[in-house]
Amino acid sequence: MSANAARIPGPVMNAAGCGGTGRELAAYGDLSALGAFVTRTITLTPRTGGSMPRVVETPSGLLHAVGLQNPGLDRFLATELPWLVRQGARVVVSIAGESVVEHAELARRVGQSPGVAAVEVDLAEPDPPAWGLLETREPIASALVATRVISSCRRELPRDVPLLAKLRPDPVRVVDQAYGLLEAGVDGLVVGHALPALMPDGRSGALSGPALFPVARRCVAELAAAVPDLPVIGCGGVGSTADAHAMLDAGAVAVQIGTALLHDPTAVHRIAAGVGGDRRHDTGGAR
Amino acid sequence: MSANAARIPGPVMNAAGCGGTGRELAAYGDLSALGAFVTRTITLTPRTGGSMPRVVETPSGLLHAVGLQNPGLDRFLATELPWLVRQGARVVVSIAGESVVEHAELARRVGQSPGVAAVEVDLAEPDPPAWGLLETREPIASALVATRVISSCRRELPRDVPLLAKLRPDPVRVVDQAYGLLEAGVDGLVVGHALPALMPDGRSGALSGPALFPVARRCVAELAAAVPDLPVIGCGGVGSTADAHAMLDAGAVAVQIGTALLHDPTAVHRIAAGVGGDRRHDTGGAR
Amino acid sequence: MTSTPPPGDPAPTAAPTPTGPVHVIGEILHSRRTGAYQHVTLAAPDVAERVRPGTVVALTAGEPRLGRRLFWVRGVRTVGGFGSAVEIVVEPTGPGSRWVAELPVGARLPVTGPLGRPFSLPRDPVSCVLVGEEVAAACLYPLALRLKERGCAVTMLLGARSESHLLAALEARRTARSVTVVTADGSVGRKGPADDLFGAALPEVLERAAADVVYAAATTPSLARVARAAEHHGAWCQTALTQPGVCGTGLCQGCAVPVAGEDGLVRSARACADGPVFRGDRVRWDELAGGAP
Amino acid sequence: MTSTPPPGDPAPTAAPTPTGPVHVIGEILHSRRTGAYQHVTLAAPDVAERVRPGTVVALTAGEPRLGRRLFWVRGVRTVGGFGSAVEIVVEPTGPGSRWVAELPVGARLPVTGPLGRPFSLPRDPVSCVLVGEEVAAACLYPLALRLKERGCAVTMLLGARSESHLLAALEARRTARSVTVVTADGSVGRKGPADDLFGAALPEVLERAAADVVYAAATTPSLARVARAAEHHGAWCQTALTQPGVCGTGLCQGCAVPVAGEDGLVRSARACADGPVFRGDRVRWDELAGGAP
Ligand SMILES: Cc1cc2nc3c(=O)[nH]c(=O)nc-3n(C[C@H](O)[C@H](O)[C@H](O)COP(=O)(O)OP(=O)(O)OC[C@H]3O[C@@H](n4cnc5c(N)ncnc54)[C@H](O)[C@@H]3O)c2cc1C
Ligand SMILES: Cc1cc2nc3c(=O)[nH]c(=O)nc-3n(C[C@H](O)[C@H](O)[C@H](O)COP(=O)(O)OP(=O)(O)OC[C@H]3O[C@@H](n4cnc5c(N)ncnc54)[C@H](O)[C@@H]3O)c2cc1C
Ligand SMILES: Cc1cc2nc3c(=O)[nH]c(=O)nc-3n(C[C@H](O)[C@H](O)[C@H](O)COP(=O)(O)O)c2cc1C
Ligand SMILES: Cc1cc2nc3c(=O)[nH]c(=O)nc-3n(C[C@H](O)[C@H](O)[C@H](O)COP(=O)(O)O)c2cc1C
Ligand code: FES
Ligand code: FES
Repeated sequence: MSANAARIPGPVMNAAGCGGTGRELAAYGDLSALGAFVTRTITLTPRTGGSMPRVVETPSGLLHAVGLQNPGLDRFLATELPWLVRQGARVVVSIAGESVVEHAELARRVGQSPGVAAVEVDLAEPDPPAWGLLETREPIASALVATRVISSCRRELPRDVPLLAKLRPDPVRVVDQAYGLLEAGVDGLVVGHALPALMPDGRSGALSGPALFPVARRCVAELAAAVPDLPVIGCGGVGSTADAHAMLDAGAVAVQIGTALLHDPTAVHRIAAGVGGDRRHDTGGAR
Repeated sequence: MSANAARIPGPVMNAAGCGGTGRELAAYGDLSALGAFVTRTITLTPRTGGSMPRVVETPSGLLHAVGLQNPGLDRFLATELPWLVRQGARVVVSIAGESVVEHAELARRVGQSPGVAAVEVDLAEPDPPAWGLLETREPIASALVATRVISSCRRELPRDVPLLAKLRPDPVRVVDQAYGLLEAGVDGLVVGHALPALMPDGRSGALSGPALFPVARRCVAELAAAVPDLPVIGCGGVGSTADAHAMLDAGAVAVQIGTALLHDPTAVHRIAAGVGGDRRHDTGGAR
Repeated sequence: MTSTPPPGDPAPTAAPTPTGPVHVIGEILHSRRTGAYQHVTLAAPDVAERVRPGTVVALTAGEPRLGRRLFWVRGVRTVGGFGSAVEIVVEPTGPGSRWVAELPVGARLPVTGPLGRPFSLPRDPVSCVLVGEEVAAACLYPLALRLKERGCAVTMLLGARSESHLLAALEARRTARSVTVVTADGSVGRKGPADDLFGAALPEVLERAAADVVYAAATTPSLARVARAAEHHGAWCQTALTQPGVCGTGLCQGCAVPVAGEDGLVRSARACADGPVFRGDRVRWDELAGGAP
Repeated sequence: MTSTPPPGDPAPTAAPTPTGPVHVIGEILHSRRTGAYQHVTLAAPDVAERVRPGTVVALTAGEPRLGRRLFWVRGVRTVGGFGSAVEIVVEPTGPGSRWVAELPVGARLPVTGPLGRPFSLPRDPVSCVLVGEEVAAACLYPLALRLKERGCAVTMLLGARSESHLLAALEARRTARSVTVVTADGSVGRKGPADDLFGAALPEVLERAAADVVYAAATTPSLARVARAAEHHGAWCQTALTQPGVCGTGLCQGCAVPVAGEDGLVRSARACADGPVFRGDRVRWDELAGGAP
């Protein structure tokens, strides 16, 4: 396990894109009380996001096509990040780029900023081409691209800033991906994102929420069995302290809470309090 | 489009493994009133199935690990199939094997039996190795195995019996798989099966039900756009006539109903009546 | 071990005959708490008429839960304006049973039933011992009535962890010739050990009644013991299993029970469709307890 | 077009001040149908105290629906034993709003609020025209009271498809100096075309009232027209948008509204957190109608 593995924050944090700018979440509890605050995915240039409707309901889940709306790196570093750091939050910055070079630049500039607890590279967008992002899913060639993204981000980041990769919750493929990224220097994984799905009106969207919890948990279990030295953060459908424990029991060192926060803005604070002192990731990933 | 495409039954049938032996479903409506009756997946030798619990609830879904319990081909052909044919059901026989040769034998013997409306090869078991089945998912080599399974089944089946392949609902990979199977001689696809997932007790299981509807529907839309000549039967989370229409609108020629039947044994008859004369598959797959 | 659900023979539940199940919208007519249980009367057109002792009804458990919950039919009643109704006894333990128990009078919900194969009744007026544990005892009440109609001598042995979990011992006395009650805490009747409630009383009751037939509805470990005791006594035994499953209609194969056939081969039967009543000497109790199908 | 939600400045809803939102368990105290709407009073400790005109509360919509449903605060009340409560008006159109409308008195559910930026009040006692359409008019009643307290002249223009969808015109007369009512079917007040309900009446009302400020709560097409008319008349205009979204708390970026900043750049603002009240001249109405963010 990398020295950085023990620096991965946990055990309970919000999921990328489900915590607003942080200010909104701060209305319901101290950000410093969370394992970490994970930002929206930040891109080099500002993004307006997709067309409406962007988020709709589906049984026990949400479908979203937000399109990575974000203010761009400059504005994020100038305004949002310093505010988060002032709140005492351990900030995990989520990034995504249109090329390997862009990823490297994002990692370098985020890594130079004070107060960043970790960088999370979003390699799991359900529809990267739709949003002009790098295709890192399939075929094999793209998997190699993911590896290059991680190795160049690792090079640009200060040694002691943990580098996380966020992967799609695909139980069949996640282990193979993990091996490649481990070699490329990743310190931990976030598994997983929302699943590729169809919006009611026929546009591409992504499925999140309790509906996919057993799929995300399966991914965590596969990784814990196959790559026990690589810390995994479980993400997907966690909505209660019991869910969080089930994810930790499957082998995760931490959990992220997304959709549940959109239903109950106190969810991440409630679950963080429920999981409480149980910071097993601090023991070095002991399961 | 193959001449057999127009012979694919529809527009509404049960999903494999969710209609019992047929006798139980017949208590709630005539089997001949359905587009087809799809059997449990039949293997060459009898199978006891997995340990208990086999099916448990999850939000808006079910997790199952039934383990392909079935009486084996001999007994099926001797007792269950003739009974189904006598009821006037258009019988789709689902098969799975432990090798390419086994698949071929299953196809040959099923194809020789009178009254079979189509054969559906289950290439989508979420955990084939766990049940001693052929691995047809990943890596690339296994995809070639799937192609060989289909081409040898096609060879063994009478020319006029449509051959269907059932694929995992994986929007990222389903189109590539479809191209290969189309070349191998498949007449249509069923997309998809349940998703690989984790049972609460940590065993491998599979997720079905409304939870995954938007994922299955996305697969159908991808296929309809990429391989418009290959008829696709949409399966996954269809629980109402509205869902069925949404699946047909995404490009499916028919739908299968699984989990909904376990919640309401009249579901497939209700939806068949709801979709009614709208047998657009009869027009030769016009969408 | 080869295994399949019994094929071939037309199961009584599957054939579309007047005894087969129907799927209807039911309505809660009465709901009353007694001890640990909620007694619920449900208008269910066409269902009640078809019920035979040992069959169950399947109810939904509220969104977003997709499994059905099965309940023994405790009795059948005629209710003015609604035709006939079924009575069930609900022990609110988890989300589904709590949902059912809390439904207000007038609430409507899908009901499927009657499901499963009922108890077989003896042709002759023999001596029958009915062993019932906690809520499962519900299915023995309509059975006792039918046996009595046939002139059988009915003896009942009822057990529960405590008095509040004991089902209607008073009513039992109206039908049965003799009733023995055992509770784990001794709050009523004899005190029996929690891990073998009927252990001491059972051989004695079988002996005293000179039992020809034993009918049992209980937890799986108790059923295994009753089946063994009946065999030992030389009585024919039928057991009603409460095996978890999700559909209750025989469609999912989720409720596997290892059962030996006439041919001695063990097959994986479906508790809900091939049962819930099985011959006690046919069920492979050890495998069942071990979680194997 | 570059675009971000306004960063930097501490949004009133986000800062953990006494005006910020809280998440509590509320309880239905009253629920009454009037015309097409269900008027619901909800005990919501700490929420009511923080409400300012134009803010909303978010309610759950029952399992398995994960989106929140937003409702304008129609008023705030003190209720013996419960402290203060909020009044909302629910139009039961879909599953979520029907679920809320059908909740019995005594039902408890999570309530989050108040959410969003309220209407800005003028410093001076100017002439204000309040334009309200159907259920959205709910948020204008507490506003009218506050404006009157400040000595503003309040004129109201209310519209709806028919009388049953008109919200409390009688009560409006108590607060407002003058009230004009328009319905599409002419069932009460003037008859206005369904596709431009306020078209004819609006310029006339603005003129007559010599409006300095226009406040509007209506469907998006109506708001666009009111904003244009206000600009034409030379009045300052604030519009309260009913833009769909799922969380209501600013977390998901699901409720995008294209808004021009001071710098003239159009950004994608969140209707729920950066709104729901926006300056009428800042919203890009054409893009909004087109579905673009
Ligand atoms: C043949 C049969 C007859 C039954 N009769 C009655 C009855 O008369 N009265 C009554 O109160 N209950 C009865 N049950 C049990 C009942 O159907 C429910 O399973 C039980 O109430 C637990 O459901 P829950 O939603 O409350 O708990 P949960 O824990 O949410 O149950 C979840 C799932 O677990 C399974 N399960 C959990 N506990 C049990 C259990 N003890 N037995 C079987 N499955 C379980 C069920 O499949 C259910 O889908 C019967 C079950 C069977 C199979
Ligand atoms: C700022 C704001 C204030 C509101 N105030 C009120 C109010 O005071 N009274 C009232 O009855 N309703 C109000 N609404 C609308 C309400 O929140 C629900 O969206 C509406 O009742 C439809 O929900 P449903 O579940 O019944 O319908 P569904 O069709 O199930 O709605 C599903 C989803 O569609 C979206 N949606 C559908 N229709 C609308 C709509 N007309 N407006 C916004 N979103 C929609 C919602 O995001 C919802 O999640 C308000 C909405 C917003 C954004
Ligand atoms: C509205 C919404 C926006 C999201 N935006 C992002 C994002 O910007 N970057 C990212 O990596 N994941 C994003 N996600 C995915 C979540 O971070 C999370 O991985 C996924 O929703 C599964 O977790 P959940 O079931 O707890 O929501 C978003 C999810 C939702 C629902
Ligand atoms: C209990 C159960 C048993 C199943 N058995 C089989 C099977 O034997 N063969 C098969 O191809 N699919 C099987 N499936 C998958 C279904 O056929 C279907 O593809 C899947 O459940 C998705 O559809 P649904 O959401 O409508 O259930 C089974 C599903 C369930 C829930
Ligand atoms: S519970 Fe589904 S077959 Fe018995
Ligand atoms: S509805 Fe989620 S940010 Fe507005």
